[in-house]
Amino acid sequence: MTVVRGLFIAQRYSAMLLAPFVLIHLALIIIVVRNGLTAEEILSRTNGSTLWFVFYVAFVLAVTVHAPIGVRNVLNEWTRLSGGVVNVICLCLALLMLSTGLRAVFAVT
Amino acid sequence: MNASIDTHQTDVLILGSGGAGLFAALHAKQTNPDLDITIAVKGLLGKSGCTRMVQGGYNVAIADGDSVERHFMDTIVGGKWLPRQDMAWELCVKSVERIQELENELGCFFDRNSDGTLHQKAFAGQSFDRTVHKGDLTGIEIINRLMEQVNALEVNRLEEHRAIELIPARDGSGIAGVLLIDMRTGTYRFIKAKAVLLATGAGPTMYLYHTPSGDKSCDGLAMALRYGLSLRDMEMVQFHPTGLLGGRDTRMTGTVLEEGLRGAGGYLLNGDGHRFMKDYHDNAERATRDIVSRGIYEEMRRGNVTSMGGVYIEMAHLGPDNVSKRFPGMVKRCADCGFDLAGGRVEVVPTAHYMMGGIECGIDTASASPGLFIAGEDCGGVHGANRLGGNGVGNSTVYGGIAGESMAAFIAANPNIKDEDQHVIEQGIARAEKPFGKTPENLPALRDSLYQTMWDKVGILRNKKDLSSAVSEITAQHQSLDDIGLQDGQRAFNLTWHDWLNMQSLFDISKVITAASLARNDSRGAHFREDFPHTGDLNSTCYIRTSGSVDQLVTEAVPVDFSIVKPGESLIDDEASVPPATA
Amino acid sequence: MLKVSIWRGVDEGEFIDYEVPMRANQTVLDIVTEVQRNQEPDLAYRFACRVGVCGSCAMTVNGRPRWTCRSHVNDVIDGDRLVLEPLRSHPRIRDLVVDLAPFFETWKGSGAVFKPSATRDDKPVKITADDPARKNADAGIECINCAVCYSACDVVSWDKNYLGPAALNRAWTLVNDAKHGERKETLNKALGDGGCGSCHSMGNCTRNCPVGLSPSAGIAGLKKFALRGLPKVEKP
Amino acid sequence: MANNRQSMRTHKSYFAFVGHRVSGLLLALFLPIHFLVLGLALEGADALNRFLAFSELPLVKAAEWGLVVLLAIHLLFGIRVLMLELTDWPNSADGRTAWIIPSVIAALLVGVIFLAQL
Ligand SMILES: Cc1cc2nc3c(=O)[nH]c(=O)nc-3n(C[C@H](O)[C@H](O)[C@H](O)COP(=O)(O)OP(=O)(O)OC[C@H]3O[C@@H](n4cnc5c(N)ncnc54)[C@H](O)[C@@H]3O)c2cc1C
Ligand code: HEM
Ligand code: SF4
Ligand code: F3S
Ligand code: FES
Repeated sequence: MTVVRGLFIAQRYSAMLLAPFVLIHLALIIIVVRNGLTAEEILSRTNGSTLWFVFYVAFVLAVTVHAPIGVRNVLNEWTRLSGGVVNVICLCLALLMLSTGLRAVFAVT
Repeated sequence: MNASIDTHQTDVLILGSGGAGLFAALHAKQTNPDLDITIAVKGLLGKSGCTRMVQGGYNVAIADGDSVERHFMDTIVGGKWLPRQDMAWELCVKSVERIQELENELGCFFDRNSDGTLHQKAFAGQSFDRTVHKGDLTGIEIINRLMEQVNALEVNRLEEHRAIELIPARDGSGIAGVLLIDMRTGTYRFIKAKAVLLATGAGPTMYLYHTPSGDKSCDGLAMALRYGLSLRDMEMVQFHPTGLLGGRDTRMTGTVLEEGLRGAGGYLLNGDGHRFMKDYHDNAERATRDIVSRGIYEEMRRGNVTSMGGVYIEMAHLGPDNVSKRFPGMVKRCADCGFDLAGGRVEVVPTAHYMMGGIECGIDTASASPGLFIAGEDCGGVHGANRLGGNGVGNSTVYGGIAGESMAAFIAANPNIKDEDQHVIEQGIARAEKPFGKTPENLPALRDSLYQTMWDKVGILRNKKDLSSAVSEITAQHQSLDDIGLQDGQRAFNLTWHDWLNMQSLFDISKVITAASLARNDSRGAHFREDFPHTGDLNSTCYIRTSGSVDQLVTEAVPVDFSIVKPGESLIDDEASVPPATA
Repeated sequence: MLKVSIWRGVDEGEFIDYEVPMRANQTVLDIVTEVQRNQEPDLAYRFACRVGVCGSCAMTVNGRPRWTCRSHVNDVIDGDRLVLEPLRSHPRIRDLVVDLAPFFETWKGSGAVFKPSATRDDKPVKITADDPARKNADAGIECINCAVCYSACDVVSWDKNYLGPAALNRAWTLVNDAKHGERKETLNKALGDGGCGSCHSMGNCTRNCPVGLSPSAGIAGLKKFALRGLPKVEKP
Repeated sequence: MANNRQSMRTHKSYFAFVGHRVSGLLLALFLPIHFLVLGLALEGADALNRFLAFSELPLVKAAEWGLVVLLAIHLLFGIRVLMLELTDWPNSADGRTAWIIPSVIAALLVGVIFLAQL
């Protein structure tokens, strides 16, 4: 299996995972913003809940896989950056997403 | 003069990339993978020539109940006993192998019956439904698969390289190479080769209306004649009855509207809307190509024509929806050009389609000159006076493959490269350089006069008076071509220069056709002499051989060797299905 | 009269305007022929069959890639103007002519070369035309390799590694061909570097294919195999 | 030939491509910021609240609205792409272009609901 093929498959599978997550997340946003957003509210909903913990960790992981691969395509096609540079940028993006994402999940749960 | 000639060397040089050229490359490589092979072609590899344009299909005796003998008899009888019998036989035998090779080794997929076996359709003049096809675009399937295989090989590709002269060895021992013009740069290139295949596909494009692709202009035949080879059956030019007529200023004029339209019951109407074919033959529109072509031509001569000077084909009575469903390709093609084939009338004319004649060569494709081989439409003798629909692509693929094997064998026995005759190279260049430095003049007008002369006087109906006057007209026109100058500036991809060169070849071969037509004092197949309307005695059938220089052509009647079957005999015992003696 | 602007030159060059008489039956190829025959003898363009089977005559006509021998002027003209340029994404040779060699190189890259699984001594295999895999292959088979789709695809113009719709479309037909001896290898190549993962379903290939093929559908089919694995194709 | 003169970049599939790509890119840019903000919770609810107050500003609200719509658009276009790649096509020329406009409408609807909830 070539790298590109692996990336392609990873992106599609992560997209399939993301689809329900984003749906739930969207629904949630709409429901919760109804009452204005406060930190307490967010935290009370999520703090201590394993379910939400698992949900958000999976979300972060999926996005970490999905988005940098997408950005990689965009940069390869729309910029003159070399393939190597693009890979480094996307790896950084992935690390950034993973670290900030997990930090956020731990923060709110 | 252009001093710098680029010189290269190769083992096998193939001119042309139709079915013949590409099969030769494939088989030469298969026979000896170490051969260095170069394909030089006037257009793009696999995208030029007529093999791609094949619509109807490929004749092969592969079905239960059919036989090679029957295919052979159809070919001989259809060719009016003029074909070279050993070559026709080889064609019928080898096409079985070739069609399986196309299917199994190249990846073609031909249409199937519901049980998964090959579908074979009827084609005029055959006693069995034996034409293998892929819809009505069979050529695309064949040539796409062929070029895919050839592209995957290690071969040198000289695309948009036009051969202008066959160069003999200095010591007269055979061919040394070929002089070409690299059309993309406009420079000359000499390719030395141990073996050369001429597969440039002839092409009767000197007629006002013609079907072949624009890159075909009888270059190969003209070069071969200059080189000293003899041609045969050159009076035999096949006309297709229904070429699209869109006026003189559109290149779509002359392109073929499928035979199936008439077969399905389409009407041909003259300018007054009269269904004239009933006046000429009991089978009306469904009569054979030559009869319908003559019928249409007769109406044209009488002036019973449409606004653009042809006749109409009308399909609407079969129901426009039905027509669109059965002939989607033709309906769309007409629609793209602005005509409504399904519901309206489309103007058509007979159109020059194929040259049965060509260079004389052996059954192994070897010409009289060692190292020079001939295959495909460039070669003469397989079809005699008439080519069966479906035997054309068979001829080019069968003999192209044979040529590949023959060339490999030749090189094994003759591994040395020969020294070229420099003098002939210089002559070749001088000929191509001729128009530069003279005052530019109107080339299209001259082309039109050649078209018209050939159409009117060496066309569908011929007679001595017209043919004789054609000789002088063509000679005069050729003279004017020699005097015409071309603006010398940009030589790269200069189509006007190549038009000029095309016309040189066309003039040469027009003279040959005219001479051969004058020499044949009877009517058979594609050749109809109004002053000799009957077919002569079949047992003393001769073919016409033309040789010599274009200005001093020699014609000779050579008896046909009935090596396999004599007139009146048949290889098929079962009387009920013997092919008709005269078709 | 028709106003025609034609690109003259190679990479450097300019548009030159010509006026050509308007006729009832006139394709874009006829227009360039008219210019070459009567006004500009050294105008470079390419054609062969003139009936839409050889795919030699494509160029950019008023911004879109087209075959020109079968494009009636009335169908493509913008007011009374025609702007003719060479096909994009190909090296240029001169005026309206481009070099198609790199385009054909992509065929090899996508694994689009038939490998036999039988020989010339075998009877053609029995496969019916309504076999589902065969139907897939048939739907994509009549490509005239005109490079119109290749030129129409933005990804091709952005990413020099991208093999493009035509080569991938051929790979798709091969992957569906029971007779093809290397279906797996072809699929691997088509999914590899520059392969179908780079297609973003823009659809310009399909919208412009003059013979009505749908490389988009073929490429989507390859992606399906990438995700789901190569299905067995029955060979009797 | 209805679409004969239509340009190369003004048809539905192309629009869907651009929409999907631009929304994906913006989301990819926004997401790390979003995560950072949520991470503020680690420093206590106050920090987060301070930020959330900032997010009451109209401009920020508008941006938030945009992101919700982008997410919805990317999701719907993404589902179309997955459908193209995983299921058979209704016919070979039709890349489910009929889904594109409804997707946009649905995304806008999400936006409207979001607005209505504010
Ligand atoms: C519209 C049409 C429909 C047909 N339908 C059928 C059919 O249904 N069945 C059938 O059996 N036959 C059919 N034929 C006939 C068949 O196409 C030809 O007999 C056959 O393809 C000839 O093959 P070839 O290889 O000899 O030449 P071609 O395929 O014509 O190739 C000739 C090659 O030589 C090249 N060339 C020409 N001059 C030069 C030069 N000076 N230097 C270098 N290269 C040169 C050309 O560019 C081209 O590549 C049809 C022909 C036409 C025109
Ligand atoms: C809601 C679930 C999601 C689905 C179903 C989804 C689906 C997809 C798909 C199928 C692609 C490939 C498109 C193509 O190559 O043409 C893609 C690309 C992309 N996605 Fe997503 N995605 C989702 C969420 C996200 C999220 C949350 C982000 C950002 C954080 C994102 C960012 C991207 C990017 C940047 C691309 C690249 C676009 C391109 O190559 O043109 N996606 N997405
Ligand atoms: S798929 Fe269509 S547009 Fe592309 S090369 Fe083939 S025929 Fe031309
Ligand atoms: S235009 Fe290009 S992006 Fe894909 S659908 Fe066609 S190959
Ligand atoms: S000239 Fe052959 S496709 Fe246009």
